[in-house]
Amino acid sequence: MTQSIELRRDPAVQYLLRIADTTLILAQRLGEWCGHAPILEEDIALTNMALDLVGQSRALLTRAGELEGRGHDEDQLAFLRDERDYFNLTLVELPRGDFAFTVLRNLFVAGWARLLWERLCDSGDIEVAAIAGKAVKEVRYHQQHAIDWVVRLADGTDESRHRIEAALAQAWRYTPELFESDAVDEHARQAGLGPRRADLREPWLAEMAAVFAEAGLALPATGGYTSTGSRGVHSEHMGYLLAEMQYLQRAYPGGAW
Amino acid sequence: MTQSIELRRDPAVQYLLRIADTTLILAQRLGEWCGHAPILEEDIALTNMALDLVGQSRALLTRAGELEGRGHDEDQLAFLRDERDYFNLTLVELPRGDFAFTVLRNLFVAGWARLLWERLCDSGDIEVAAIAGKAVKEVRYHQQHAIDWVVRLADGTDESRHRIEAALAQAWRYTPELFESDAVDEHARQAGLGPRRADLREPWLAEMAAVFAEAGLALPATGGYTSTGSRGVHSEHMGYLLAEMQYLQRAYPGGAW
Amino acid sequence: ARLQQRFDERIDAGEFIEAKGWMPEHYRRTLVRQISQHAHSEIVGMLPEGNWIGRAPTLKRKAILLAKVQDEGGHGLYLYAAAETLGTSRDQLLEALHSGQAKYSSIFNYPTLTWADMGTIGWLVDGAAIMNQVPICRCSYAPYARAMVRICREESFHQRQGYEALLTMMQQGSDAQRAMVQDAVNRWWWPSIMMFGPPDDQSPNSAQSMRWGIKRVSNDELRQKFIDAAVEQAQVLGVTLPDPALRWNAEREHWDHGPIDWSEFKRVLAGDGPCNRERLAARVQAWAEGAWVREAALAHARKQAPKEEVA
Amino acid sequence: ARLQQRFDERIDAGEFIEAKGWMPEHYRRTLVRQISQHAHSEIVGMLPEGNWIGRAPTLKRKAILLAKVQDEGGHGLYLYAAAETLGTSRDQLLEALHSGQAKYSSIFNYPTLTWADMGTIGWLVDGAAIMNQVPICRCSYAPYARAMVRICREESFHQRQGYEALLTMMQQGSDAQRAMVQDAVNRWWWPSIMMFGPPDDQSPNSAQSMRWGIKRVSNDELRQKFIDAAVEQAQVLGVTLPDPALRWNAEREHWDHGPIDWSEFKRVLAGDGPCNRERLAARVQAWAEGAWVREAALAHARKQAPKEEVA
Repeated sequence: MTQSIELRRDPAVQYLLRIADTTLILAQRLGEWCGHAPILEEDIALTNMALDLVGQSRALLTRAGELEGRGHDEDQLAFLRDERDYFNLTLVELPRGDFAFTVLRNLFVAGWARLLWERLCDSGDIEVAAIAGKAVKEVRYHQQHAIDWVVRLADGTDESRHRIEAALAQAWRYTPELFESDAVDEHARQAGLGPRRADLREPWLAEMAAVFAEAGLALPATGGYTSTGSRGVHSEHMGYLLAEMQYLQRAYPGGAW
Repeated sequence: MTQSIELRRDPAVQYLLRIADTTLILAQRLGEWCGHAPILEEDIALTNMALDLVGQSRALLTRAGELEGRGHDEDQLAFLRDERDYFNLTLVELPRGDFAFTVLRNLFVAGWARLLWERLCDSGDIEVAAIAGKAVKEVRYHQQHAIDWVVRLADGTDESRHRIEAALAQAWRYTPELFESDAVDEHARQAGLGPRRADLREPWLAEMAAVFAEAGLALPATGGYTSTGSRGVHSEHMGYLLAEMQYLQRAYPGGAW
Repeated sequence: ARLQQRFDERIDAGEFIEAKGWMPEHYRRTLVRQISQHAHSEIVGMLPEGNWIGRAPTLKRKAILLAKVQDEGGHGLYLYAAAETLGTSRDQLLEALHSGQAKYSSIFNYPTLTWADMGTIGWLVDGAAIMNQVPICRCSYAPYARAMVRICREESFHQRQGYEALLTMMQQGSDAQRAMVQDAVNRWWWPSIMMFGPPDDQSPNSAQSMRWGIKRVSNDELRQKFIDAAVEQAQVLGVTLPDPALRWNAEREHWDHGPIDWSEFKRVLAGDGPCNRERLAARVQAWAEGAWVREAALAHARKQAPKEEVA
Repeated sequence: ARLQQRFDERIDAGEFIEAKGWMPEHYRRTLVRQISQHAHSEIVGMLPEGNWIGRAPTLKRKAILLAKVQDEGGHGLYLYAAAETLGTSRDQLLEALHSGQAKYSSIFNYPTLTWADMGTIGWLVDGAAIMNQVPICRCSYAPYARAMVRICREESFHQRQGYEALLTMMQQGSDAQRAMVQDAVNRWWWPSIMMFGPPDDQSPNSAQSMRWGIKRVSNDELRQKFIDAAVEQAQVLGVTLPDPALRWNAEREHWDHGPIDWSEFKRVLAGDGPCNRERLAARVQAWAEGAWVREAALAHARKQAPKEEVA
């Protein structure tokens, strides 16, 4: 009976899964644009990013499985966990939204991921450092793509500006989670695995401030809500996403693909 | 390993599953309105119909399982079949659409189902006849509800008329399947289980013509396409619907709920 | 002043006030606020439960859930009707909901993340609601009291069904299912006991409502009663309530509980819960997207009216 | 007439025509029609495959599928660019697609119902496309020929990946997976062999296209070549092709096949396939919903232009 796999609770594993799941779930959302983007170049760009993100996720999931030591491969980790055992940022599981929401979310996540990957290049785990070395190049392009579009939409027409502002109002409230640190982060820092999320906060805010200044957008105030996806407590959207993503593995247990 | 159940190929079983699946999948679509209908009364009406349809489906699935003779209960039949083993009309698996599409689809399906249930009251299978006796009363209400709304929307405003016409253009091309007869239908008729679908065509068209006349809508021409859900070949929407509907049974095989 | 005196006498005598009777403006406003808030809670509450209709794990559970949300819609109807007897239309009340002026129960700003949430909402949330609502069946305003009698009857049915669903999973289910139930209870426990509102010494409106016979029992008293019942039910179920300070106090003959995080309560009430925006957005969207339907129905009715006069 | 003669000489000599060279209007129109139809097929073809990105069963397969649809988008780009060298803009071409004037390959009007459809499309549909396209690499219009060289290289890669995916399921998978593959092959076989177009004796435009060196090999010839290859591949795979009349003809040294249901082909081409409306509607909707993005990009570019001149 191939039910969900049982994950060993280990801070290093959870630390890597947070990143691996964040890239995986964002890839899932970006893939939804395929064939539906505003121009063909964006169909290509967004599927290309999804492809990069899946690649990053595969490498990290494999490494997480090794550290976990139960023989779980990338696919068991990607497809056979219970929702509570996914540790992505809540922000990436929110529905695709319109193009403004998509590029704004990419701006937030790519900016965060670039800072993270840069630091992970110096990880004491050399496998992780190698993964980071490749990922950091990819995510720089993702970030630049997002910046270009956010500036363009903020500057473009009344409608595009209205939409980017609406996206901002929606997405901003999920950003505190990007910089929340807990025992998992502490462990990673002390073990030399990687930075605490809190360490990324200042440089991220500075970069966002620069983009927002260029785009003529006001940084929203930070509210009192902190989402909890990285602790395994997700939004209502996650269950639907997983039902779809996991379906074949669930319906054909033990299949060869 | 709880994979999909293996269905015994039997015309009587398939005949009943066509009806049971049609009511089940329509219930699934109507349930999506819960909390999202244009007025509270419609939230209630649509969930109420979904409830009736689930009840009809349960009774028929149970009977189909008995005839199949492999000990499959209503839940195994509802949740553990492969897509190819669902035999609902394609029409009911199409996305929820707007309210106009919903009431127009209800008009088509309830009209069809009422004629069918009326005839099934005389089924040689007394269990089926008993189920039909109850269902026919429920579906009369569903049909009247649909007629009222179609007339209202056709007569209401420019927008509502435009929307009901658009819904008609979309839904009509899936109606030939309602009256296609094959070996399964022939077998049911000869065994005294129930009518061929083709036998419902004339009275259905007459009723629709009356409603359309009242609504001032033109009956569209019938095109060359016949959908094939009742033969187990569905639209691209079905896979998503099943992934959602089956998820818990797939992810927690053998669970008690 | 004569009217006011007469009203006070009726209240003091425990008599009911009917829609047609005179009532002080403040009493009317308080009732409209409370009844509409309750009505809004019913319809907003359809969203977190509606979220699982499509994924119910068996057809029996799907049917039970459909019947439940349908009942909730019905409760919304009675309550809007009760509020309308006080001179405010349903459209006005909905307008206040959509603009964010009117509130609904803050409990619905939490997400429903697993199937076990359905049972847990039945057990704990409906359970708390019933505790709150049973006294309102004796509320001084008769149309509200009558609506509540019917609502309470259905709510206890829902509570039993929710509890029974959890019991099935705990007693006959797999380890994974039991973990799912425990997780749901962990998430819903504190929000449920916050449903009784702030402690009595911080509940400013309570006194006047008690005086008027709109409110009959204090927040803390109801909360205690709920906790006492829930602890026993949790034991039967085999789940742990996520409060390490819970212990039997033989002197008070009640269960003591740990401190409630009222800052969390205020935060969610103020709009910073996990789903505040999504719930309100879903209602506003449903209303906006349904505008053309309501307009069409109205236009049709207007066209029909003269015809019927002729006929 | 001088120009026409010169053009005919070049064609007869097997020389390439470049964008800047003179060409007869009919030659230009034929090319625009064919190239744009091919470009539209690439982007409409992203829809049935995009349908399975979210449900790919392993991360490796998800990555392969993402890379494939990305390539298809790229093919669309080259082909629109090739068509633009003939003086018709991408927007004009898309307008013709959206209004229903321009066609795309009818194969994409069939639904992708299971994961095995992904492999089968790679094997059969891309396989048929390659057979059709390889001769175009020698097409007389050079920009088209150049685009096709690159496209064909990528398509053969896709075909191998598709076949390999099916092989994995057939050789290492469960019975249910093998049944899934067989089912997909049953559904895609006949539509795939119809991709070569009507039989030679009913293909009115072919002669002129052959004469011009736009088309190099006849429909039936290509179809036969495809079937001969596919029969062998099916045997290795262990699937049955759904044509009981398939048998080796030792005299012709080819596989004979049963009669093709051309009425089905015409029906789908005329708009009555399972997904014609949905495919076109999806493209039209993407274009309409993206209008504000394109306008914003344009408005931004216009505002930037003067700034850059100043700088």
